[in-house]
Amino acid sequence: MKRIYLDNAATTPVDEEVVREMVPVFTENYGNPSSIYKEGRDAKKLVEENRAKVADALGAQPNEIFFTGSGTEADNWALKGAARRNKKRGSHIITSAVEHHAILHTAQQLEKEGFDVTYLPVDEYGKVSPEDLKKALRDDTILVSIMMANNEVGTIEPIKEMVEIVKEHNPRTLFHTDAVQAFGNIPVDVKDLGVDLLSVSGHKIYGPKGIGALYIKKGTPVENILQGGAQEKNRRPGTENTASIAGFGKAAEIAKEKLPEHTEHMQKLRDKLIKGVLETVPKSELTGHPEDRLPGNASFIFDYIEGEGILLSLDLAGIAGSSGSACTSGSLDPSHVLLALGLPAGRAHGSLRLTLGRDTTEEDIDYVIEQLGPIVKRLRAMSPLDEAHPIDAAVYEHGDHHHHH
Amino acid sequence: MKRIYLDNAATTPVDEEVVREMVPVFTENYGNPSSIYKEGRDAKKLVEENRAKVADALGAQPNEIFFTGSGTEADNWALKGAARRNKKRGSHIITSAVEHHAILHTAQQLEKEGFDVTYLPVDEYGKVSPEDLKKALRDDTILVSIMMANNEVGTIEPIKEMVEIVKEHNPRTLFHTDAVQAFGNIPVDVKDLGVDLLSVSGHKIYGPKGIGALYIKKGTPVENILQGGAQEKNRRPGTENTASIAGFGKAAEIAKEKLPEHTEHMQKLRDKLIKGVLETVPKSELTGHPEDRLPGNASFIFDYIEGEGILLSLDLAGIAGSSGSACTSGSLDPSHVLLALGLPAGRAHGSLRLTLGRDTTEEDIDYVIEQLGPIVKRLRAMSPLDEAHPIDAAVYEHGDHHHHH
Amino acid sequence: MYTEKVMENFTNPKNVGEVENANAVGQVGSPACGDIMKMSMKINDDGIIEDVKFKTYGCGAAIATSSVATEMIKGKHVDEARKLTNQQVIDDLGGLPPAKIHCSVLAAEAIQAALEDWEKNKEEAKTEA
Amino acid sequence: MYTEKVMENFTNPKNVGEVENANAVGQVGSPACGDIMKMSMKINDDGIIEDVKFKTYGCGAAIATSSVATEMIKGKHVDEARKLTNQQVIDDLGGLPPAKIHCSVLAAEAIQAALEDWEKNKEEAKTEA
Ligand SMILES: Cc1ncc(COP(=O)(O)O)c(C=O)c1O
Ligand SMILES: Cc1ncc(COP(=O)(O)O)c(C=O)c1O
Repeated sequence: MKRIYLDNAATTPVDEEVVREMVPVFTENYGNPSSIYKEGRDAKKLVEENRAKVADALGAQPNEIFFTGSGTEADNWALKGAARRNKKRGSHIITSAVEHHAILHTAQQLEKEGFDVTYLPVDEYGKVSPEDLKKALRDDTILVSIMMANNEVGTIEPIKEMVEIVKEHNPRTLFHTDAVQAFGNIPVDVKDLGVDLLSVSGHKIYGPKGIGALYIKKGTPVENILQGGAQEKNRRPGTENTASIAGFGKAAEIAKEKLPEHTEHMQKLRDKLIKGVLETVPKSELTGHPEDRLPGNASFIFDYIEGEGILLSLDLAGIAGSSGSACTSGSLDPSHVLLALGLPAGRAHGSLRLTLGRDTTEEDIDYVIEQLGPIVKRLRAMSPLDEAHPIDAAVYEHGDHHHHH
Repeated sequence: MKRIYLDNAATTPVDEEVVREMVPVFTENYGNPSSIYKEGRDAKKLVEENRAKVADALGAQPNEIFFTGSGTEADNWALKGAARRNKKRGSHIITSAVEHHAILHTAQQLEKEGFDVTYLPVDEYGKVSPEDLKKALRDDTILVSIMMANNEVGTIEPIKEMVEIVKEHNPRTLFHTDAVQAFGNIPVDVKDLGVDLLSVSGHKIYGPKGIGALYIKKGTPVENILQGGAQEKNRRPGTENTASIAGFGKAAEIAKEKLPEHTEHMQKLRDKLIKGVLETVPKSELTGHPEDRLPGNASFIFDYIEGEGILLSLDLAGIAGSSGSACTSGSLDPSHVLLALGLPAGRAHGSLRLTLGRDTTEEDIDYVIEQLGPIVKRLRAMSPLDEAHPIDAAVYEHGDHHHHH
Repeated sequence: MYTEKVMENFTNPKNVGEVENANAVGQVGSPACGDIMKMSMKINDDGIIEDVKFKTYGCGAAIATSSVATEMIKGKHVDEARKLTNQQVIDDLGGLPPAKIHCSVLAAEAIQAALEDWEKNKEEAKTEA
Repeated sequence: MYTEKVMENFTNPKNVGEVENANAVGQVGSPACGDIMKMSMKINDDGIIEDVKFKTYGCGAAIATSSVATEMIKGKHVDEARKLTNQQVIDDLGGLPPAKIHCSVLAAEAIQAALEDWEKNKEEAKTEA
């Protein structure tokens, strides 16, 4: 059966061109970039050329880009590195309620270390309010971390405006943004945004998994989180992952080059998908911001049914989608993002996220729209909930055996 | 010009078979293992199959193997995770003076956090004495970390004996060993060794860079060092690096299968190389243990000359070797390992490490022996040092402008 | 993730719906937790479960466990149905992922809730009589 | 890492050795730091450096800087040699990696040490005379 992959926010297939850059690195340009002989110098050159490509795609200087082992590591580094390094100046950190777990759980770890974290709420569309941020700023605020675009509902946050507010309050308060979902889908320019720190990840832009990067604006005080060799100018130890760096560089180059075309293509199909779903599926609702959203993100709530059933049914029909974020779909807890949007837990369970990619076609979208209606209908027919028995009236009984921890 | 790569301790070329396992993962089996649809399940299966291969090569259970982004991360995790998690029980850590920087610098970080670290000395061959370890153990010793084999001089440490000493003293004191250099070169069996924690890295065993693993014996109390998603059973967040995991698994499988053949091949050539060099180069000396050394490691000290000049000259002759460890060769400081062996800084600068690999041939060794004599001779002719003007008599003048930091 | 039997019971679940003139109805779970199961039964005077149907809001495993659990008690005596454990449901499905074990618990509980309802209805009928 | 000019001067260094009957000898650096440079010169009565040779223990850059530094002062007047800066040596080599800048400093210092030795020798000769 033909498969239709609509979970590009979870991960993307690696571009053939990217693979072509990587393969010779494994067997030919295999040297350790720290070595001074030919194989080492060639590897070093490869790393620096690709650092320049990533920098270029982000509007940064090459010496402001540090490779990491994942987007998660970049997020951990930004938060822990900035917080721990600046704790003499204060212990207050601001982030939002809709961040990825790589930020939220790191912030919680920092709370255990004695930092004081404010989690800004969002509106029903998932937007952080710059006004709220302004009010939350304190004299001892050392770091603000707000994601550029949300991974579940695709909402784009007003980073530039928020950076201005923060810098006006105190130019030394650092601003980090998790741009893992934004990069490759909307323009990301560190200078234009004015951020001090910015995280990206390879596998969301048709590059390899297990490689990320942290942009650290020149002069930004950030502590290391890993100790070891002198790689990455003494800031991130471990033998450089040359093949993945080559792949990430190429992917970033393509992402930059193809951005306008890519955005337009996805946006058109996304709008068609959203329209089609809302029209054909009764009691369905779009989640996230109607306009300020990632060009590939179409996310919904379907009343009376639960997300996993939808996913399994779609999968049987050859369609890959997700419910909540990929990372949390294994757990029973409803998505923290949907809860932050104000959805009750019961409704939040009925979520579906379809994220389009470069290769998504119009036929794919037609097929998905055609399939989704009957799937929802079948599941609703099995559900004890309906208009007459809405979720809030459902009996809460014998339910205490499976509490959340 | 034909190149002879003799720096397999720095990194190895990726095995063609390993590359063949990885390539389809990039474009076909590209799913996120946390996703429940077909692409995700296929990716999950791949990860678990390869976890089993790594486990099998180490004599571990699959659920005791956790993938990391490098050997360095595994070392950081083992030390920080064990120390921070067990600090209620004590704050004393024991390691050795010849560990890799991924251990030593992490231990220094832990000292900053309030832990008390003992750095055991080594003998002239680089061996840690089990007697010294016994004497260093205290009631509040929570962790011992001694490497299985040294990356610079190849000395193999008596881990099994040391584990017994530690466990006899206190079964709850954790034992970690950095087996990054040992794995693939000598038998590594976690059950036989009796260790609680063990680090390995992909790119030292003809696998990809940017992937490592930490063996955590079932039930061992270790804190996470990265926060984020629920991957790796909630212990190491970040989208799983499926392609590299597939490569690492294959490399581990081959490493296990070929170990006896590989060891015999390298050992024969290594012995020939050592004999040839010591015979043809006057004032040369073997570093590391004469017998208990890695089968591929041939490391030397040449009096009156400095290592980089040797490396550059070898490179011009088509030979890749290293001086001190690859990580520190960019710095001016003499190798901490050679200093720990008791060599004066001046002599330690004249070091050369040649590490053989699977593909090293007898002709390669003949050629290296042939080239090395004239290279050393030429450099010595340029040196102000000689038997009549040995290093210790050299004038220390105007030298204060380049202190070490 | 799921066994073939789970997927089969998710795709073609048995006994979906509501029994008409049911004399035993039980509902357990909460939408906040992600699962609600409602079982309705027609139990005859000999205590035989003549018909049983379910409606489930929940994941694939919730639907599959509902399906097999109803199959396992259909036509059985209530005394036997009372003994149904969640482990039997799991075994019948050829296993469940650890995170989904609670679905089998819920299915067993929904049955017990329906049987309690039947007992209660009987008591009431007696009192009224 | 190194420019072609550095490699050329490492592979075929000029002025290696010791000047016979040198009247100016300077040695700087320490083996612990990884570099020792020894310069010997023959300076004539007009203050012209007629010959200069070096012996260097150190990395490729140390050897290359020794080579070009000696070339740069050979045949020059001591007053000009005194003005030689490490930057001129770097420029002549087309640049050096940051970690190797100290080699150029060392080369400039070795020359100054030799010139000081020459001054001292002159003083001593005067006193003796
Ligand atoms: C003994 C030892 N430990 C740790 C490491 C670090 O491994 P990686 O480069 O994968 O971070 C190395 C190699 O660099 C090593 O030789
Ligand atoms: C917004 C966001 N931040 C961080 C991450 C983590 O990236 P990685 O999987 O490379 O660790 C992801 C994706 O998983 C993400 O969507």
